Amino acid sequence: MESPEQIRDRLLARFPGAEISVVTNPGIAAQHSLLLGAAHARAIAEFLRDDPTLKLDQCSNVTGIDWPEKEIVETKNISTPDPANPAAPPKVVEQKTKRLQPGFLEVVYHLYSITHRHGPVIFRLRTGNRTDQATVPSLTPVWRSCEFQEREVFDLFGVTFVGHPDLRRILMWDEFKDHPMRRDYVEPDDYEWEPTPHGAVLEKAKAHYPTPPAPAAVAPVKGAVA
Amino acid sequence: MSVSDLSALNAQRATPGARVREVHDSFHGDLLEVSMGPHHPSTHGVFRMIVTLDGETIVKLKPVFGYLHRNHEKLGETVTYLGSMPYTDRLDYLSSMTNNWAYALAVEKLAGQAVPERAEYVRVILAELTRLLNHTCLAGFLMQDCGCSGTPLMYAFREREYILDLFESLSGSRMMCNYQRFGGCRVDPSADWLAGAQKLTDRYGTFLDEFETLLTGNEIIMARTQGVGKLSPELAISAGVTGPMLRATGVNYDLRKVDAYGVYPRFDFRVPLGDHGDVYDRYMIRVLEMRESIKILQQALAGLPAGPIMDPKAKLRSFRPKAGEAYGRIEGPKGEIGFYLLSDGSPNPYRYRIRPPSFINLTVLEDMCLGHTVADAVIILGSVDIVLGEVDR
Amino acid sequence: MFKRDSEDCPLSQEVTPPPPAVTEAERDELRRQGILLTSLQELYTWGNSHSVWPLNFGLACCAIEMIAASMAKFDIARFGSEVFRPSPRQADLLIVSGTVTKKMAPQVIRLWNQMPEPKYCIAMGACAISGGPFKQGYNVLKGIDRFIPVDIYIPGCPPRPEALLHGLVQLQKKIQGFKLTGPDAPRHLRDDQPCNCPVPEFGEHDLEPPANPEVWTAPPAIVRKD
Amino acid sequence: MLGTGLLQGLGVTAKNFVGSFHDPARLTTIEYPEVKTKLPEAYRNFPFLVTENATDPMGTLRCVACQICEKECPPQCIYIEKSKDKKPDATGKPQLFPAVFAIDTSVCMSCQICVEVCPFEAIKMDQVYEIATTDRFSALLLNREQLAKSNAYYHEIHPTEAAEVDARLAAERKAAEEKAAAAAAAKAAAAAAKASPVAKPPLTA
Repeated sequence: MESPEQIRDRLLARFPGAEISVVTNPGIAAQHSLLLGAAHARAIAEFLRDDPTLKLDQCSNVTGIDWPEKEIVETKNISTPDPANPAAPPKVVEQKTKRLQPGFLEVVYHLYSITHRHGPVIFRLRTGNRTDQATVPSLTPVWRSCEFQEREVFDLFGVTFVGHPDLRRILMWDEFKDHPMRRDYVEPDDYEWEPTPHGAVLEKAKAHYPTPPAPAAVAPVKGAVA
Repeated sequence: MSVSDLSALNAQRATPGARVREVHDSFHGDLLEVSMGPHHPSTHGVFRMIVTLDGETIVKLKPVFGYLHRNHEKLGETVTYLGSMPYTDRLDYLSSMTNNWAYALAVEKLAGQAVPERAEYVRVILAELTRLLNHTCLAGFLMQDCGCSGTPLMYAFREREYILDLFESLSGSRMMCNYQRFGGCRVDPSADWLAGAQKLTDRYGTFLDEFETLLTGNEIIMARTQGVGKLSPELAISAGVTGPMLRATGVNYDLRKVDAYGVYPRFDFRVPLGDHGDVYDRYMIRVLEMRESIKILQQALAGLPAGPIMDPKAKLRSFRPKAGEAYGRIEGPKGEIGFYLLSDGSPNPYRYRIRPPSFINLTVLEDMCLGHTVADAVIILGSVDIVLGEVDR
Repeated sequence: MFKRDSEDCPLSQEVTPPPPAVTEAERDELRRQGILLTSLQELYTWGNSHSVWPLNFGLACCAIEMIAASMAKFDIARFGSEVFRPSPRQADLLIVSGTVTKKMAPQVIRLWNQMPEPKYCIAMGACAISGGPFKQGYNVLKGIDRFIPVDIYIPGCPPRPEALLHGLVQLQKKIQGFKLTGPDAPRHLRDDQPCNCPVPEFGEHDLEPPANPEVWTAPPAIVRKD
Repeated sequence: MLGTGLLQGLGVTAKNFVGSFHDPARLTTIEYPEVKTKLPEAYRNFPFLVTENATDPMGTLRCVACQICEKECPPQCIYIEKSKDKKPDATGKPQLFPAVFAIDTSVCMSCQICVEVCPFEAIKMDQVYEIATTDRFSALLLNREQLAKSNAYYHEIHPTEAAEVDARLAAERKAAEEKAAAAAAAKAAAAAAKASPVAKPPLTA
């Protein structure tokens, strides 16, 4: 099967001006992927499906990934030579620059070819941001298998798929407002009783019971020899 | 919904399913909308279908999911890689061993972990036992849905208990085995256990003969299932249908052959293919697959090599794969079960995604049911072989 | 006929039960002679406890073990409970076998409300008791006893079919201990306790309300000292 | 001929029906609770804490409250509070012990990960399953007194595994003793060597 670079070159020749780049996977699995711009995604998907050498007729898996915005601190060493004494070693000043990397949502598609029995070819689509531009083109018209999976990504991540025939919530109820798979999702506070609290649950327990109950009230460890 | 909506409904239907007869008289008046589920007497858990009926004929069917949405993917991000292993048992709770394997395979891909040969053989043995277990139960459940109340399911569960006894004496639990580890298996099967597995393998063909005498040639079952719920190969491929469902339409695609994972290339077995893609074919494919599984089991038990069951370099605690991503998949009894893992170098995965075969197989449920009666919808659903733990995750 | 009319019912004012007219030893002697002595109460609870018909209702993994318990190897018919009724109108026992999600909870409670008295509830498995291993999930109800009264809890994940049978035997013992009249009479023989539970509604973030305080109050939590 | 399949199928059920009266392969029912299934050795259901001595369970817990199982438990159902003081363990080394050790069995999924990660062989899997109760809160939260079971009990339920564990522990203990003895000897030798040059003059002098 062709490598992602070869596919990219072929796609660029076929769709001049399309945004296509290869995202390398640093891990041991080395499953590299293609990052597609939203404008040509649909046409490229159809090309990948119909191209006789690739014939990626099965879209196996659609995954949503949330990348919240994060603050990146870059440390740079700037050496300034001393003007008075050029022979002296230059003064090194550590300069920190803070940069806010904007967040986005990503949808990853894993494609296989049943005809040629090869794969996976992986490509990614990214939204503009996580709020008002959380849209990518829907690929349900290209592969039927995206229908429920894209609905799931819409439900849990809040990515709107433009051109999806039936974009509704699929796993949560219709009245639900949040997107629970996002990293910044806060669960409803329905804590009431947890005998073995840890971590986040412990924080909740402390909030709900600001003063620890008297030892006698701690029913579960009654009879314990402290 | 009124009859006048019907032509619009037929026109907007993207895929060529069965068209619905349009009769515009006062007798064939309005369409009836029925909500089937989430509590219903069939044996497929909390699945709901909103069915629009014209008389008894289905003109529209919308599945409703989420009644068993247990947040596996969110929990997978909060627990360690090892901690997710017992949760995979609870995905498709009829075949926990193959779920374990799929997850172990994905993590091994992510971390570059090697697996000793003996463990690969044991995994094949357990996966094929799981396939026997799953397909036997499915046949029982399908017949229960057809109306053969009790008997086939009882026979199926009698055999299930024998396989569960094997699982229990090896892994310690009947259903939730939690047996595979990254780089091997948790315990080494003893000689006694292997003898038990051999005995079961030798005997299982006899049971299948009996089961098939009971069901396969039965005229009522044939009349009830043949020509019902037909699926075309083109639609099946486009909709990502995998496993016995896909092969029943005649598409030769079995990951055991295609991906050749584990030690499957060493075994001689065939991939049964269907002709019509109807409910009967799906039932027959499963019976034939069980026969092939018995062949694989015989070869694997005969060729089981000695050696370690765990890779000595494998780590149990403080397991942190390098940053990167991996997608690993195997041929589960229900189809392609895959795990997509994204690591950022921490002890927990950044993203833990399950590719559930039966959820994606349900994409074509409406297409298969259109034009059939409401009683057929139940057996078409039964033939898809869904387990809600995996559909909703 | 067993309904207690009002609080001034004379039987309810009894403080100590009168000594039995026939002692156990005498009864055994009579039974050996072929004479069976019984009271209306014993007959009623005996009949009641040996014909507990469960609702044919499975939720998740534990449902498979529940089916296994009704099959040949474990044979729940030996306890008079093999008649799994598809309709809640004909069922006595709700076996909550598996995880109750927030999306499913209103349906479970509605089924409970549709069952006629006398009715019992078994929470089978960790998930039904407390949310179990999935209790941290955003869509998982932390125990069905938040909304409906539970008679027997069977821990395990999943419990063996024998454990379910053991739970059923415990329930039978509980039923056999029922008094027909008086303040200790079970719920279905009294007017003052409700048998219907309010059904929660789907809210924007959670069920509304998230628990039914009439059915369940939590004991104080353990809060770690550090 | 139409109906042959049906008749053959009825033959199978008839054979099973008759067989269920005499054929041992068809007599599958276990008459629980009178007859109980023989549980396989590997069967696991809920953890327990191993104590060395049945007469003094709290004094001889193997657990040293390292809290590894608490951290690794996937559903987070273990709760441990460390003791303030130390107690000697089986080898006589002073060790911390759990002042509170609770397992919420209404959450536990018997996955055995606590057993696998425990470096002290202190927590093992039990085989009880008849624990249905009417009380969710105090009955299903097991404290350390309820969890502590003797090593003899462990031998009873998992004989092979327990023998392996005992052998391993004995080997470790022996190695530790030898090491300690060697260290003590070395220390004594060093002390002697160190002592001799600056040896105080005898009192008589």
